[in-house]
Formats: sequence, C-alpha cells, structure tokens
Amino acid sequence: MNTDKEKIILEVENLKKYYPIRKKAFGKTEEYVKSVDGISFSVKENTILGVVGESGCGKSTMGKAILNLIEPTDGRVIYNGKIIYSNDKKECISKSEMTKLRGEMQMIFQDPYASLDPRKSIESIVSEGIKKHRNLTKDEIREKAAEILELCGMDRACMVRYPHEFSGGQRQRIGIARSLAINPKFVVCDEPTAALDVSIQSQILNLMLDLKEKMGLTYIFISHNFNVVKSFCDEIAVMYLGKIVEYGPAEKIYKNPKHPYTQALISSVPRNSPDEKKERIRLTGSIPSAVEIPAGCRFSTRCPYVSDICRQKEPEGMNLDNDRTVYCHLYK
Amino acid sequence: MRKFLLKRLGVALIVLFGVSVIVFTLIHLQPGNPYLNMIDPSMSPDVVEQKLRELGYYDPIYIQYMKWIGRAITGDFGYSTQFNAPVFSIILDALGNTILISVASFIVSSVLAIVIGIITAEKSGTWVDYLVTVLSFIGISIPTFFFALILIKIFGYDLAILPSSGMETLTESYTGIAYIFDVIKHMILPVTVLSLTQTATLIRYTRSSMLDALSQDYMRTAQAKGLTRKQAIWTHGLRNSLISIVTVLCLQLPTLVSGALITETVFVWPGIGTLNYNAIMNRDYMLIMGITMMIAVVIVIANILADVLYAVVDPRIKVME
Amino acid sequence: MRKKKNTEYVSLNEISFRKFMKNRLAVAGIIVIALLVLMSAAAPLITDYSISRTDLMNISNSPDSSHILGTDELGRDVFARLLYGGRVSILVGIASMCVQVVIGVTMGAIAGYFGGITDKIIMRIIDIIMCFPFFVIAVSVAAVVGPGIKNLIIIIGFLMWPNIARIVRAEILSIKENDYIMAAKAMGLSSFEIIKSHVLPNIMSPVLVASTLAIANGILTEASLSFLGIGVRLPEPSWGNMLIAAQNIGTLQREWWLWMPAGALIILMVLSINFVGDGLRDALDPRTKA
Amino acid sequence: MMSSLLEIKNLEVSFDTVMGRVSVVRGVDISVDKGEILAVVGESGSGKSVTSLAVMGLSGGKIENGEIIFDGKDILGLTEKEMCEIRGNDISMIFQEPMTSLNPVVTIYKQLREVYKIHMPEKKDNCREEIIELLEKLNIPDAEKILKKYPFELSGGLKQRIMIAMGLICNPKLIIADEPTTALDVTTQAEILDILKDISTTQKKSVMIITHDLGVVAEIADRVSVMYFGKIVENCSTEEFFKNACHPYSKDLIGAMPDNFDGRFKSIEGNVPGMYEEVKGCPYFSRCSYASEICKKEEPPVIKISGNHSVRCHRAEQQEV
Amino acid sequence: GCGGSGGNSSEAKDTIVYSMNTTPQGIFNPLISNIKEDDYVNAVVYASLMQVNEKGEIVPYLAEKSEVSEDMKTITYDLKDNATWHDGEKVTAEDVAFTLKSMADGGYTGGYYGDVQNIKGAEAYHNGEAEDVEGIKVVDDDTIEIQFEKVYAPAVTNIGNLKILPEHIWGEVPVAEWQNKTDLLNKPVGCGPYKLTEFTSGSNVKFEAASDFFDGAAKTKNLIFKVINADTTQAEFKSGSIDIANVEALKKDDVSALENEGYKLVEFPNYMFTYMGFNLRNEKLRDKNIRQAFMYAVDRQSILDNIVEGRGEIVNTPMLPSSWAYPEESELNAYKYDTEKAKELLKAAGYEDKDGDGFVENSAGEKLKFSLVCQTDNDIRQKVAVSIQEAMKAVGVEIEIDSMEYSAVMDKVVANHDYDLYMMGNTLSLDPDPRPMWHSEAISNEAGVIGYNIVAYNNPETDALIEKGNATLDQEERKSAYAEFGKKLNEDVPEMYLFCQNIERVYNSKLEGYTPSTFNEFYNVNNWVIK
Ligand SMILES: Nc1ncnc2c1ncn2[C@@H]1O[C@H](COP(=O)(O)OP(=O)(O)OP(=O)(O)O)[C@@H](O)[C@H]1O
Ligand SMILES: Nc1ncnc2c1ncn2[C@@H]1O[C@H](COP(=O)(O)OP(=O)(O)OP(=O)(O)O)[C@@H](O)[C@H]1O
Ligand SMILES: [Mg+2]
Ligand SMILES: [Mg+2]
Repeated sequence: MNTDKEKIILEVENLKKYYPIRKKAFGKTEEYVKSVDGISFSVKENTILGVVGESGCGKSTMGKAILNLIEPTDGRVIYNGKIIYSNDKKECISKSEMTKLRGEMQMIFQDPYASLDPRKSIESIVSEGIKKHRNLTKDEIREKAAEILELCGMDRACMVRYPHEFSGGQRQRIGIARSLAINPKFVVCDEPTAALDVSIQSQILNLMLDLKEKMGLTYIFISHNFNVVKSFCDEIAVMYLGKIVEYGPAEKIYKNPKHPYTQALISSVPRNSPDEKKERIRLTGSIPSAVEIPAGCRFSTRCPYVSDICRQKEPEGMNLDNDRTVYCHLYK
Repeated sequence: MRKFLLKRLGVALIVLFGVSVIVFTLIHLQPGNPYLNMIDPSMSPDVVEQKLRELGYYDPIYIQYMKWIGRAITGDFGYSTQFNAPVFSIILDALGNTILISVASFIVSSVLAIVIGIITAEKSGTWVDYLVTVLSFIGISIPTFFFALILIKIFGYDLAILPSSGMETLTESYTGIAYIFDVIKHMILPVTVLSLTQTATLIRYTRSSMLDALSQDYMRTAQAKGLTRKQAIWTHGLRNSLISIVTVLCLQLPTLVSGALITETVFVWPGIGTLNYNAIMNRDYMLIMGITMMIAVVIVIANILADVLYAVVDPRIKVME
Repeated sequence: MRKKKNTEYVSLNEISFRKFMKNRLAVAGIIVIALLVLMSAAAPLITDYSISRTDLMNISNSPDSSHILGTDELGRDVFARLLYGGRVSILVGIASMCVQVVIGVTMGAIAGYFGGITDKIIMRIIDIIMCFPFFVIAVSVAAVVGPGIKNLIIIIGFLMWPNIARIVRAEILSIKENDYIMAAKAMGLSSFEIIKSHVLPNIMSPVLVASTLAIANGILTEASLSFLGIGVRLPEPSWGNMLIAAQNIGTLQREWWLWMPAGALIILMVLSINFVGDGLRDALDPRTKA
Repeated sequence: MMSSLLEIKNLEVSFDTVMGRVSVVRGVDISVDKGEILAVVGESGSGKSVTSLAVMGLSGGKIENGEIIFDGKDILGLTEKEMCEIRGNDISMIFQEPMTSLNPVVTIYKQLREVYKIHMPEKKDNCREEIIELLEKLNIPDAEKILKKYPFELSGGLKQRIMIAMGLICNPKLIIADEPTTALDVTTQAEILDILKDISTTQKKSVMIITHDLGVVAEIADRVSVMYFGKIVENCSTEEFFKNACHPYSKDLIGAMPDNFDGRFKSIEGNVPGMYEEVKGCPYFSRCSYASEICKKEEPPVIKISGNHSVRCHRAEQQEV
Repeated sequence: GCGGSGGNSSEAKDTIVYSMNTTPQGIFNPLISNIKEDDYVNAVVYASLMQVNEKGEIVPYLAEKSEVSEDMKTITYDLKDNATWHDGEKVTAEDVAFTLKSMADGGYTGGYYGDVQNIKGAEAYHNGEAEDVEGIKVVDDDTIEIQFEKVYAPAVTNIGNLKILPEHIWGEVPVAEWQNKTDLLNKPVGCGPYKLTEFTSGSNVKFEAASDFFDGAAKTKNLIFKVINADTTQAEFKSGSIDIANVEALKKDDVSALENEGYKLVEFPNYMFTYMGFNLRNEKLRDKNIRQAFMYAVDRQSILDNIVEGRGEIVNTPMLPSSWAYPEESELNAYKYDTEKAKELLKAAGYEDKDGDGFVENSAGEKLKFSLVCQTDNDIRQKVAVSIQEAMKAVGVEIEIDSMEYSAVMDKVVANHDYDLYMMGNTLSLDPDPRPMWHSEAISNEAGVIGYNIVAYNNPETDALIEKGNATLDQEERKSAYAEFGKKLNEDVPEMYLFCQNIERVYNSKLEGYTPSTFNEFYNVNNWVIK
C-alpha cells in the first residue's frame, strides 16, 4: 500500500505471540493468552510510529517480539531487508548476524525500575553495549559513555553511581542513554515517560526528538498518553486486544478518529483546562480477556455501533484517504 | 490433575531408581561384611567361603543389584542379616515409634515456630526480636547429641524427674490412660531435642516470609481499612506467609518417617533412626536399602504434595510447569 | 561511626556496608569469627603443647597453671587441642561451603537460566541427592575413601549442594523476567555473559546467606559425624570430636573442661556465622531499612 | 467560609535512613473542605504520598511537628485503636498501585466484607446485597461473578474500582486517592475520575487526589495545592490555577503540559535539591526564572493573594507591596 | 512412678531389670545366634546339660549326671526327669539328640559344627553320606550316649554347655531354613528358668519365671532385659529403671559414685583380652625383634593403670590369666617398659635413627612406618591406639591410625588381611583350646576368605602342642601342653598382648543371689531376688 520512495526500515507480517497457560491447577496446556494476535505494519526510516491502546492489549509484547527478545509464535519480521524472524527457521538470518544487528536495534523499557541492573554502576550499564559492538579502547568507551549521558541530560559525574540513587526520570534517561550509546538505527520505546511528572517527560521527549534529527533514528513509540502521541509521532497504530484496529498519520487520527474504539479513546483524554468542553464516549459492555477472544470483531462487546455482522465476521482492513487503514465494518 | 499426577509419578519412579542404584552401589562398595558376625572362629576357612558364596557375597555388585531390585519390585525387600527377619516387618515395627515422636515434635515445632516467628516479625527490631533471634540461633548451633545429653543429665539425673531412655516404664504394667501418660513422659526429652532445632529453623523461616509479607502494599491497604497493625499481620500477613510456610512444612514430612538417627540413638528410642544406625554399623545392606527406599518414597510423595498444596493454597498458581 | 557529609556520594556497596555495621549482632559475629580464625591459625604461637603428646600420668587433670584448660583423657593439653581443633572445624566448614557453592551455583544457574530439559535433568539429579539418607551415604563414602579432613569436606560438599542449587535456581527464575536481563539480551550479550555479569551478581545475597548457613552446617555436621566415629583421623582434634568426649554423664558432671570449651566454641562460632549471614542478608537487600 | 473537614497545619515528617535523618515533609499546610475535591500536584518526591499517609497515621516516618485536624479533632494524638476507628470508616484511602494493594490470595468478596467486619460487625453476615449494589453503582459489570474472583484475575481498572468500592463501604467523610489512575489507560482513567466526581457531588464527600497529570486536575478538581520540596507553594481554585497561577513553579508546570507542543516540549530546567541538601532560601531558586537575591537567602512566607489563593513566593510579596 | 533411688527403695519387687547396651537381635536359637545379647536371652530361656558355676566348675544342670567312659570316647548324660519345655512338653533325650544332629546337619548355618564334628558318624551325616549320626544314641527317654571318633577334649565342655532345643518345635523346620523363621526365633520355647513373654527389638525383652522349671521356679517373677545408653547409666539407676548394669565403660569415679549411692559392685575376670595384632605377612613385622621392641616400648602397665584405671590385669600370652591353663607368671617374659631395650631391638633389626630426625631407618634409609587399624566405636581401644602411637614415636617408629567401624575393621583385617597392625579383643571360650585362633589351619592368606588366625602365626611346634592338648581329657596333661604353648607365644609375640579388663557390674543392693561368673552370668538366675 505504501508507494513512497521513502525507505521502509521495518516490516512486520502477521506477528503473533501466544503465552500458554493452564486454566485450572494441573490442567492441560490448551489455552493461550493471545497477547499479540496477527499484526502487520511497516515503518519508514526516520519516522516515529506511535502505538496506543488499552493497558494489556499487547503493546509491550509486540515491541519485544519485534526485537526477538521474546520468541514470537508466528509471523515474520523483516528489518532492513533481512528476515530476523520467521516461522520458517531457514529463512532467518544466523545467530551471529543477529548479534551484530542487535547493535542497530534497541529497546527502551517501560519500567524504569526493573530495567536497570541494580548492581551495576551507571558507567558499566551504559558502556556494556559499546564494549560489545564497537572495537574501542577502555578510555574511548568511557568517553563515549560520558558523551551520550551528557546528551541525555545526565551529569558525567553520575557514572560511578548506582541505579537506586536516581529518580525514576533519571533512570529512564539512563535507560535511553544505554540504548542510544551503540548508535542504533531503530528503537522501540515502551512508554518511556509514563509515571514521570510533566517536566521530566518533556525533557525526555525533547531529547528523543533531537536524536531523531541528529542521528536519523526511527522509533516505535508505545504510550497511553494521546497528548504526547499526537504531537510526537508521525503515524499512529491503535491496538485493541492484540490487533491493530486503526493505523494512519497522527494528526488525522487525533482530529478525526474513525474506529469506534479510537473515538472512545480520544474522547477520554483529559481536558487541558477546566473550561474546555468535551463530550466523552462512554463504553459499556464486558471487557473480553485475551484468552477468550470474542468471535467476529474484537471490539463488538463494547462497541456502541455494534451490528450483527460485527459479531460474526472479523473486519478486514479498509483503506481510507489513501494513507490510513481502519478495521471496522462501519466503513464498508 | 490426573495427567499431572501420572507425570509426576513417572518422574518419581526415575528418581527412586536413581537413588536405589547409587545408594546400593555405595553401600556395597564400602568395606565391611554383614556376615562376619555369623561366622565363628571354630569354622574352617573353606566352610566359611562356601557359606559366603551361597549367600551371594562374592557376586559382582550389579548381579546383587539385579537380584535386589527384582525382589524389591515385588515388594520383597529381603531379609535383614542382623535381625533375621523380613526388612519390611522390621521397618514397620520401628515406624510407629518414630512417627510417635516425630509427629509430636512436628506439631510442637510448627505451632511454636509459626507463633514465635510472627511475633518476632511483628516486633522486628525490638528486644523481643533480638532475644528470640539469639535463642533460635543458639538452638540451631547446639549439636544434637550434646543437647540430648545435657537434657538427660539435668532431667534424668540431677532432677531425676524424667526417664532417659525407652518408651515405657518396664517395671510397671500400666494400662489405659496411665499407659498413655507413661509413654508421654518418655517422649518429653526426645521430643524436646527434636523440636529444638526444627523450631529454631522454622522460626527463621516464618520470620523472613512474614517480613516479606509485611512489606507488601496490601498490608497498608488492610490498615487503611481500619485493621490494627497486629490484626493485619495475623490475618492478611499470616494468610500470605502461610503459603510458603506450608510448603516448607511439607518438605519436613520425610523427617517424620526417617527418624532422627542421633536423637533416637541417644534416647534408645526403638525407631527408624536407631534401626538405621544399627543397620549402618552392621552393614545390614538389605535393611539399609529398605529404609532408604522407604524414606525416598516419602520424600518424593512429600515433594508432590508440596506442589499440589502450593497450588491449592495460592490461587495465583494456576500455571504449572 | 563518623557521619558523612550529606552531599557526599554513597555507593550501593557502601550503603550495604553501613547497614551491616549498624547491625550489632553481625559485627560482633564478625569479630568473634576473626578472633577464632586468628587463634587457630596462630595456634603454634599461642601454645607450646602439641595436639598429640599424651601424658598418661596426668589424665583428665583440671585446669591449672601448666594446662590452662586442663588435660584430656589421655593427658593431652585441652587448650592446645582446642586451638588446633579450630583449624579442622573451621576448615571443614569453609571448604565444604566452597564445594557446595561452586557446584550449587553452577548447577542452579544452568537449570534456572536455561530451563527446559536441562533444568529437568538437573532438578532430577537434585531430587536424587535430596533423597539420599545423609548418614548412610556419609558412612559409606567415608568407609570407601577413608577418614580425614579432605574426604569429610568432599562428603559434606557433595551431599549438601542441592540446597544452594535450589536457592539459586529459584532466585534466577524470579529475576530472569526482569527487563534488565532482557535489556542485556537486546545488547547482544551471550547467555554466558548475561549469567556472569547480570544474573549472578543479583542473586549474591541469598547465596551469601546460604553460604554462611552452609559453613555453620558444615561445622555441626563434622561434629555429628564425629559422633558416629567418622570424623577426622586420630589423634587430630576437632571441636566436634572433642565434644564427643562429653558423651557421658560423669564427664558432664565432673570434667567440665573436657567439653565446655569445645561446646562453647562450636556454639559461638555457629552463632556468629549465623548472625553474620543474617546481617548480610539485611544489608544486601535494598528493600530493608537500616 | 466553609469549615474545613481536614486541616493539616505545618506538618513535618522525617525518616531515619542510613544517611541520617531526612526531612521529607517540611511544613505542609493543606485544608480540604466538605464536599470539595482537592488536587495535590507537584514534582515527584516532593512528599505528596508521605503527607497523605501521615493523615492515615501510616506514614511510617516520624512526625516532627504540626497538627492534623480532622472533623475538629487532632488525630495525631489518637491511640492506634482510636485511629483504626477513623481509618476506613471516616477517611478511606485509594492507593496508586491497584495491582499490589489487594491481598492476592483472598477473594474480592472477602476483602470487601472485611470492612463490614471491622466497622459494622452487625451487618457482616448479610452484606452481600449491599456490596453488589455498591459495585453496580460503580459500573462494575457482573458484580456477582467478580466477587468470587481473586485480584489477579481482574484488570487494572476493575481492581482500582474495587479499591474505591472498599473505600466507600463505610460512607467516609474523606477519600484520599494517591495517583489512582497513573497505571491505567485513558478510557479507564476517565471512568474512575467520573466515579470520584460523582461521589463528591452527589454524596457531598470530600476527596483529596494526588496526581501528576494536570489533565486530571482540570477534569475533576475544585481546588489545587501545589507542592514543591516538602512544602505547599501555591493553593488556589482550579480555575485560578490554570488561568492565574502565581508561583513560578506552578506556571512552569502548566507550561510543561505536552499540549503546548511547538516542535519541542516545554520543560523545567534544573533539578530539585537533593534530599540531604540544606536549603536556606526558596527551594525553587535555582530553577526559577524570576529569582532574585532575596530568594537565595530567605525562605519566602505564605502570601495571601485573594480569598482562597495563597502562594509562597517572594515575588508575590513584592507585587503585593 | 519410677522415681526413688533403687538403692533405698523399701518395697520388695517382683521384677529384676537387667540392662544391656546393645539391642538383642531376636535370634533366640542358641545354635545360630551370634551376638552376646542374644546369647544372654538364650541363657535364661534355654538350659544346657551342664553349666559352669561361679567357681568355674562344670556341674550338672539339665542333666542329672554325666559319665565319661574308660577310653574317654563316650559320654553318657542322664536327664532330670522333671524337665519340661515352656509349652508343657517333657524334655527328653530325643531333644538332645535332635540338637546335636541339627548341628551336624549339612544345612546348618551356625558356628558350632566343630563341637560335634568329632562325634562318630557326624562327618558322614554332615556330608549327606549317612541317614543318621552313628555316635548319638538315645538310650531311653532320659538317657543319651555320645560316642566320639577320637578323644577331643574341648568337645566335652562344649557339648555339656550346649543349650538344648525342643525337637517338637524346630524338628518341623529344615535346619537350613532356621535362620529365616522369624516367628520361632523371636518366640523361643526353652526349658530354662524363664520363659520369654515379649521381645521389642531395640528396646527390651520381657520374661516370666517358668513355674515348672526343673530346679524349682525362679524366685523373682519377672525378668526384663532393657537396652540402655551406656553413657547415661547413672540416670537409669537414679530413676530406678534398672537393677543391674555393665559399668566397664564408666570411669572409676562414676562407679565409686554409684557405690556411694548404695549400689553394689561386682567385679570378675573377663573372657576377653585386648591386644594389638601384627600382620606376620608383612616382611618387617615378621622380624621378632621389631615385635618385641613394640612390647618394650609401650608402657602397658601405665595404659592399664590410667586408661582402664587399673581395672584389669596385664596379659603376656594369648590366654586368660584366670584360666586354669594359663602358664605361671614367673615363666613368662613380662616385657617391662624399657625404651632402651626397645631401641636396641630395633637396632638389632637394622633400624636406628641415623639422621637425627627422631625416626629410625634402616641402612637403605627406609623408615619404620605402620598403619594401625582401630575401630571407632570402642573408646578404650582408640585411646590405647593413640598411646601406642605416642609410645612408638618415642622410639622412632611412626604409626598412623586408621579408624573405621567394627564391621569395616573385620572386613579389612580378618577377611582381607590388608593391614599392618590392628587393635582388637580376643574373646575366648570356657575351654582353653587355642586351636581356633592359633593353629596354622586357621590361617587364610586369600583375600576375602576369613581366617581366625588373623595374624597368620604359623608354627609347627605350637600346632603340635595344640593338638596334644586337645587329644586328652586329663587336665594336668592339657595344662602342661597349653602352658608350653603359652610360653612359646609369649616369646614370639605375634601380637602385642595388652590387658584383660575386668567385667564389672553394678547392681541394686537389694538384689540377692547375684553371683556372676566369667563365662555364665545367668547360671543361677532362678535364685536372684530383690528383697
Ligand atoms: N510472560 C507472560 N506470560 C503470560 N501472559 C503474559 C506474559 N506477558 C504478558 N502477558 C499477557 O499479555 C497481554 C499483553 O501484555 P503487554 O504487557 O504486552 O500489554 P501492554 O499493552 O504493554 O500493557 P501496558 O499498557 O499495561 O504496558 C496481557 O494480557 C498480559 O497479561
Ligand atoms: N520510608 C521512607 N524512608 C525514607 N525516605 C522515604 C520513605 N518514604 C518516602 N521517603 C522519601 O520521601 C520523599 C517523598 O516521598 P513521597 O512518596 O511522598 O513522594 P511523592 O511526592 O509522592 O512522589 P511521587 O510523585 O513520585 O509519588 C521521597 O524522596 C522518598 O524517597
Ligand atoms: Mg506495556
Ligand atoms: Mg507518591
């Protein structure tokens, strides 16, 4: 669908990740949490793709699966023309090649408290990747680490300290520095600013924007916060229950959401001042679990516009305005 | 559930087989000859050799093992060379006595440990905590045989108020309640010794799992509801720490039947521990194997039980590997 | 302790150290252990008596100016034996702990990190060893390989490592899911590198605690094995086999110097080690307050 | 002027740490009126949670100074028993982390029923109907079924609603909500906020909500208290806050809202002083764009700008003068 | 209750509790039992034809009288006609014949075949070549006649002391299967003074006086054997739970303390002496000089005086000093402690400390170094081993002590002959026949094959003396043969003779009639009574 000359850096085809569970104690492994249930999209170089959606809809899982940090259940992931994951193992690149590629693809983790090794100094956390992927001397590594930390707004003196001594915002910046230290081309950012206060959030987002410009980076940016996403990202993918329900340019989607779920989501974004008037779409109905996915459209149990077909048939992707896709029977 | 149990039982059989092979090999490798005391100096060496050959003493170990396992599978654990009786019935005789004191000390120590452990966790950092900590560490630090002897000296000799060996007063023929009291009186010292180290270890365990529970957010919630700290500890804290305590207790089950070798020996308590001691000292291979396998079976069962119980008491554990 | 200026930088290790130093029992424990180790190491400097010189004319003498802790049942100097005995007991404790830690950590780490079939096999091996009747095996192995400190260490080490392996495995399972492990993977580190530099350092504190317990346990096990007569080779003393001398009421009653010092030292040592272990656990656990 | 339901006066709370004693809350004054929603905002680590926990008597720190007057009573002087009467009954608290704030091994029903047991023992046997009614009021679908579940079986939003239900059972006069929606997505967040607002308007309950999200403030709060480095620096109505904030920090905070994007996000330069640093003048001095000499040397006093708008800033003083 | 000190209790008791330190194993058939504790049970349950009294004389017991024929090859026993089994059956000569025949049976697994081997036709029967043992003749219900192939002195004593089994019980079971008949073994039917009522393995054995015992019912109704922990004997006495205890393991002070509390002590010579064996298969130890050097270098008297606290006697030849066959002390070399002499002997053997390191070496620079196998569960032997180690160090010989449990010692030393030195006790029987331990036929040099001439002492001269002593019933003649044998072994020292520690029993002072003797503590158990 994308005919642009812009280079596509990542392509995801029908990605799936199921976690096996047993419903009852000692039962059989017959049930699965379908965290990511068949997702396809592509990302252009030097753009930011925002991913939004309810908590638990599979955003983090998707991010990790793309980077092969968890083994996907099915699908294909192509990075820069190389197949880094495929169900057919023969197609995939070799392990050593993958290790090399890891120097180009990075992830910033959601939880700033769990993603730094509490027993490593900041220096060793940040320099670990440099050591692995670049042939540099000790001093050069240190210099490089200090440089990137400063770039992320951290004092060079913090290098001898340990993670517990830093606030959440600072930790998040360290995590970002770690990912960026090895000069990646592509970064999955998993809610890098949730749970931070607004001023720190701003600092971090600015940094990421700077880097994108300076280094030509590509991001997948996972977030709850529409206020951020709408201005920060070029494109947005809205996820619901393991699937993408709407995909398109950020501005358009924010201004004019098509999918009922996106509409509800955007209407729920808090006002920016008490005077602002806003009508919220209230969702009713039961929230399905990722184990028992409803037949037909996944959103049918809560959708205000539900009709019979929604309960029977899973909607196909509809191309609207040339640059956006929506998965909903309303737009036949 | 059935499938889970079947699978676990299959694995258990492998474990039991492994245990039997290794233990059998080891005990047969060691020097020592179970038949030596059957042999009188006045017998001539030829006769002796002839006899030992008949007994299978010269067979290679693997042949001996095959013979043993062949019979063991049918439930025949052979004859004790020492007692000239079927291993099975010997173990059965001793098992009751062992269970008597081990269950008593199990109950005493679990109850004590849980109560004391919770109190110390609740009062962590105070002198009560310190005192119990020091005492429980002392409990862990005293070698069993030494503690047993000190108790005998004090209560059996200096004060002479408690019997120091056996299970009953032989010179009296008590019946009914009087008999039960008599046995209880004989149990006091060995049970005290057994309980001491168990309690001490369990206290440490309860305390730490309790402290763990205390630092959880739901404790704060409970207090925000209006429970006092103490109430919160005894309801929510206990409920959560019990999960791990219960499984630890499960893993203690094997000691209920294995008997305490040293304690039983010191107090001449005719249980599995004493039996095991005699069996080791007399190289009574069949008896050693019998006891080993019995204990191994109990350990394996206790492990399965621990897993099952863990899943039962903790609703979160629905996913079993 | 000198109060540091507020603005000075404090590392994790330093905080742990401070927490540890605040734990009076643990500090006392360290001091006692250091003293005991020093005294037994420097035994020849402290006493002129040897461990074996018997003096049948002076059997079981109570303490006097020539024998400050009296003589034992063969007329040997109890104090000298106590000093030298400490070497054995402490060595058995520490060395058997090392054996356990080396095997236990390796096996536990492999099982916990890789999971799957490796895990299953290792866990079954652990199950098998856990099913071993300790004394039966100890006696058999001692009989096969002969008595002596080295063998004692091996027996204890090889039979007790499953405890540590289990702890290590459980800990690894609980931290394995942490994002920093995944982050290391994202860096392209190999499994071995991840285990070495991220997993093991983070399970240090339970392992340290288990290790201190293992030392204590080693000392006590040596004593128990002495009770069964399979401890060290005669006439070498250990605290355990000295305590065995008190095996009857008469000795307990009249000859306190034969058992009290050895008993006291065992208890003191084990107690100190336990306190240190407890202190370490609290100090290394970032969640506990000082 | 309405009488305050809760009045915190000059509250100081400190903690003992390895590094020595640190003062976390350094003289906070907050008041919550009957039927109003007060939002407390501020930099993370400024002492918001500690202040609210101090009201519940659960802060775990040492209260160095100050008064907390609830409903006319100074509750700092109460015994634990008396405090328990208030907790969960007159004041209830909803915590940030719904995931960990519920006891993982007890069913929802039992956890809710516990409040009845504590505060209304006479009703504890037939509270089921009441609970279901309450849950339905909170828009919880399938209330009947949910009661039987364990916390881990519920989604974050549901858990947070259960927490709210727990807080509402006793008809408290004050609800304290510490970042009740931080972990939740916007749709769920909006629902929770609706509920809180509804309770406050229809049932005349007072709510004190702590949040980072100025959107949340705009959405529901009647009044705002801005906290910085252990002190309240500005206190005004929500409208005033968004239109007419006076303290430079408040202004910067509003400026930093992501909505004000112009190619870059706005942020506040510099850092909060470290916990252990001694601060003489205004703690915002180093980051403040209006800072003058006096700010460095003297701590600003509280300046009343209008009826219920007060601010702690030298500049306001100067403007006044 | 069981309180109150046994020494002062005033009420008469109808129960005597005899304590032992190891549990009986329940093999209550005297022909196949093999531990001391089982033998004690058998001693009160069964009766033998003759028995030893406290003076060491052999007197009739179940037999009314015994007669030896002119040619000393036939013995006739007349049984008491009032003897009955505990189940009421009469004891007859058939039972005696059955007992003897069972021992000669090819399937017999016990250790006493040697006692009947010399009966006429026994070998043929043993090998399955005869239906019956020709030499055993039941004359009538009460009379049995036993004919021997040749004169064999020990047999007289040994057969006389055999406990008789009831044919109607054991006759139905093939001899080869006796050892597996747990029921019969645990519930013996004998004709002795007490019948067993209950056996609790690991704990106790209870007996009740047999009312129709042929020498009159025992004076005390109940007898109990109780297993106790030797280390807590004092506590057992104090709580009144035992009446008689073995106190050899206690210190002298402890024993005196018991005496002071009103208990009585009885001491009598042991039938076991402690020694350290030299492995004569070892080249160095084959040198008599070195062996004698050991004897001189170790202060055996001091060991006896201090480690055993003087409660025993030095032994200088492998015989019991209390036995009638023991040579005159004056004719034996007492090997008085003399380190100089020891060093001289070592020098004579070619070992001398030339390099001044305190240890002797031979011309090739080889040191004298031996390992000493010692059992872990015997405190006294361990102490003695350490003293010997120290004493030998003083003359320049290095000894390393190898401790192991008793069964491992037996395996290593007796079965596999793989040792230099070992500590052990030599248990002797009533008849002083040295044959089982010292005849060259009792040597085994094959690994795994047990031989009770453990040290492998091979001397045709002494073999001849042993045979000579066994071939006559004349005590004087035997005595002179054995004395000669004793002197020879005193000179050759195939083992270092140490001491014979007395048997000591402490008992309730109210207990009367308790006059134990070396070989039979229970010969008059029917007369024991607590007043
Ligand atoms: N290791 C796992 N095992 C089983 N289920 C898992 C696992 N990890 C995630 N899940 C499930 O997969 C689903 C998606 O989880 P994921 O973390 O990707 O959600 P998310 O969209 O990132 O949510 P949030 O916004 O809260 O971060 C959830 O239902 C979660 O419970
Ligand atoms: N128990 C404690 N011991 C020591 N310091 C503590 C303790 N509890 C809180 N603090 C410190 O007090 C300060 C204020 O904490 P508080 O939790 O009130 O911050 P907050 O304003 O709620 O921040 P956030 O918005 O991140 O939740 C923090 O710096 C914190 O480290
Ligand atoms: Mg996520
Ligand atoms: Mg907070």
